[in-house]
Amino acid sequence: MAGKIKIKTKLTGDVAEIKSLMLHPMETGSRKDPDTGEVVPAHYITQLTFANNGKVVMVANFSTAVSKNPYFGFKFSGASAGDTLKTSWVDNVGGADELETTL
Amino acid sequence: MNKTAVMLTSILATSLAQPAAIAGPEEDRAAFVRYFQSRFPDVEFDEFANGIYAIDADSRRQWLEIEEFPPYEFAIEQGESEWQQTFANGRTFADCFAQPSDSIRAMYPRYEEARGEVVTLEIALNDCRAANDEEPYAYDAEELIDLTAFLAFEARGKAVAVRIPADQPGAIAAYEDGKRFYYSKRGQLNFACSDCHITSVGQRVRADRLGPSLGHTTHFPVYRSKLGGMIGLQQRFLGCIRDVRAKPFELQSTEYRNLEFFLAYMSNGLMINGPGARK
Amino acid sequence: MAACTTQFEREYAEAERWRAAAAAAGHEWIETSRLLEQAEATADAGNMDVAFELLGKARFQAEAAVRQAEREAEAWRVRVIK
Amino acid sequence: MQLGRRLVLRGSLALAALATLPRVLLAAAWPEKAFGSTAAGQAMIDLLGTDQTTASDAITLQVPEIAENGAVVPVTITTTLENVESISIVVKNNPRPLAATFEMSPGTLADISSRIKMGETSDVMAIVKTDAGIFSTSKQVKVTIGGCGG
Repeated sequence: MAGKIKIKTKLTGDVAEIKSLMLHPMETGSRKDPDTGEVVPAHYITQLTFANNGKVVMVANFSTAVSKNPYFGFKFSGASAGDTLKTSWVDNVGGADELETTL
Repeated sequence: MNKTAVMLTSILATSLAQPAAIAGPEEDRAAFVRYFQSRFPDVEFDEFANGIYAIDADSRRQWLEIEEFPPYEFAIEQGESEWQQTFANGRTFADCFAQPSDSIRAMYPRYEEARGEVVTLEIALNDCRAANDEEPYAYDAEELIDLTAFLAFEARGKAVAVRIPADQPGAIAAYEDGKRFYYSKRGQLNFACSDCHITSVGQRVRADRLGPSLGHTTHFPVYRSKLGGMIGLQQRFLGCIRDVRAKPFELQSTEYRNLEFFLAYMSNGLMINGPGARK
Repeated sequence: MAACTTQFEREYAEAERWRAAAAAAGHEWIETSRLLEQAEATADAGNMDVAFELLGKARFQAEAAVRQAEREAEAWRVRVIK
Repeated sequence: MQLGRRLVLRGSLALAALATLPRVLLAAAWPEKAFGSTAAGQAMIDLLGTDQTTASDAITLQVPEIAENGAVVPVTITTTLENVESISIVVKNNPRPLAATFEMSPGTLADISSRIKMGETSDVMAIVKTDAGIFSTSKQVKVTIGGCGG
């Protein structure tokens, strides 16, 4: 089964460049299903957290205004090859996923 | 790289690859390429594989940002796991094809003499399932589109190489039918494909800029931001036909397969660069 | 009323023939079938004025699509890039 | 619905606690009130305690002039300001203007990118909170109705 988080990392010196892509509908709660005409309930990632070797380096708080299949990229310093980056998200209906990547 | 050289190389490459090619389609293709190159003299031949992004700078920047981490990567991954899945009889998709997975996309669309029709990649994949007692996919099924995304990705960098052998009158007939379809006005708006994608190419229709037909087929399937999902080439045909207020044909109908055959032939020599990301 | 219904049926059949001819030529327009369905449903509901109006639109579109197909039998050739 | 969300927040805090949070990120609960605000100014007050920001050309906000599609508008924000605590994206004309807010730790570089939805043409504001104050820059992004793309 394909994962729901994809991570690309690039290490330049001690600066890690992190790019992430999540498979998630990011439903706003105001869209109507074109077939049934019923409002599709809100379903979106609220918080995306990155921890490097257990130390949180970024917390991204999302609203429904982040695009479907969200993309988020950032950089942090103090990284070295072999570090373990843990990416995790939670959504507004109790869904969650996480992925560990080695820099 | 020198533009003329690139063009000559690709024309040469294509004609070398198919010594039996007929003058008609090859003349058509050379004229097609000449038209777009004179219309957009600053655009290298290879760049036409990028569609509208070859000719619209502001859109291109947004596209490049999306290409940094394109949402179609999930489709490629999913398609790969489908490609590797084992059917109930123990066989796999790979067993249906003589070529490795990076050489399958470029074989289609092709005219198959024995069947007397154009076979697309989607049809070949469904035939494979049927031959292995598996239920064929609907032509707009996510599984099927993901498989084509994987095979397009594997084939990146290989040239489009549609063949019309001179000893296959059915192939030239299918090509001619696709060409007639492409240049015929239809629908309440009375538009031909060529009206938008040749005559008015680069101009705006409402908020959208019209993409060049040269290179139209290289990047499918595509992730459409508008839909938040993947669509295949023929689903795009269907959308265009609907946009000119004509009644769309079924996916994989003879009409769309012949149109795909013609359009892909026009892009011979360009690199396969699917799957793509489009707005 | 009965005469009116008979006339509707006759005109409906004719519009449908045009639509089928357009479809056979691969040139049917997107709304024609829906207009025919609406015309029929409106006629069934007894609203004949509106039914005839919808039928007229369907017939116009179907015939125009056939004419388009006839024109395009040769007209497309002049657009081919040479 | 409301109950569900509370559960989620508790869940996310539990996750965060496992990761042994450093100082800056302890307060990183999902800012529900700010995200729910229907006016940009109120969202900023809910998030940052004020709607007053100092315009700064040390912030680079990279957005398209004309969005290809309002559903996917690429946004990149970088700044040379020091000691950045958070970066936020506010889309003034969206029904709920606060699109996202990013909490930085001391080692995190002020260089983030994402993709957001825009319902209509609007000013997009990048707000950077540092230990020296709250700074911002904004740009207009035109959103047109698509439908024929490809």
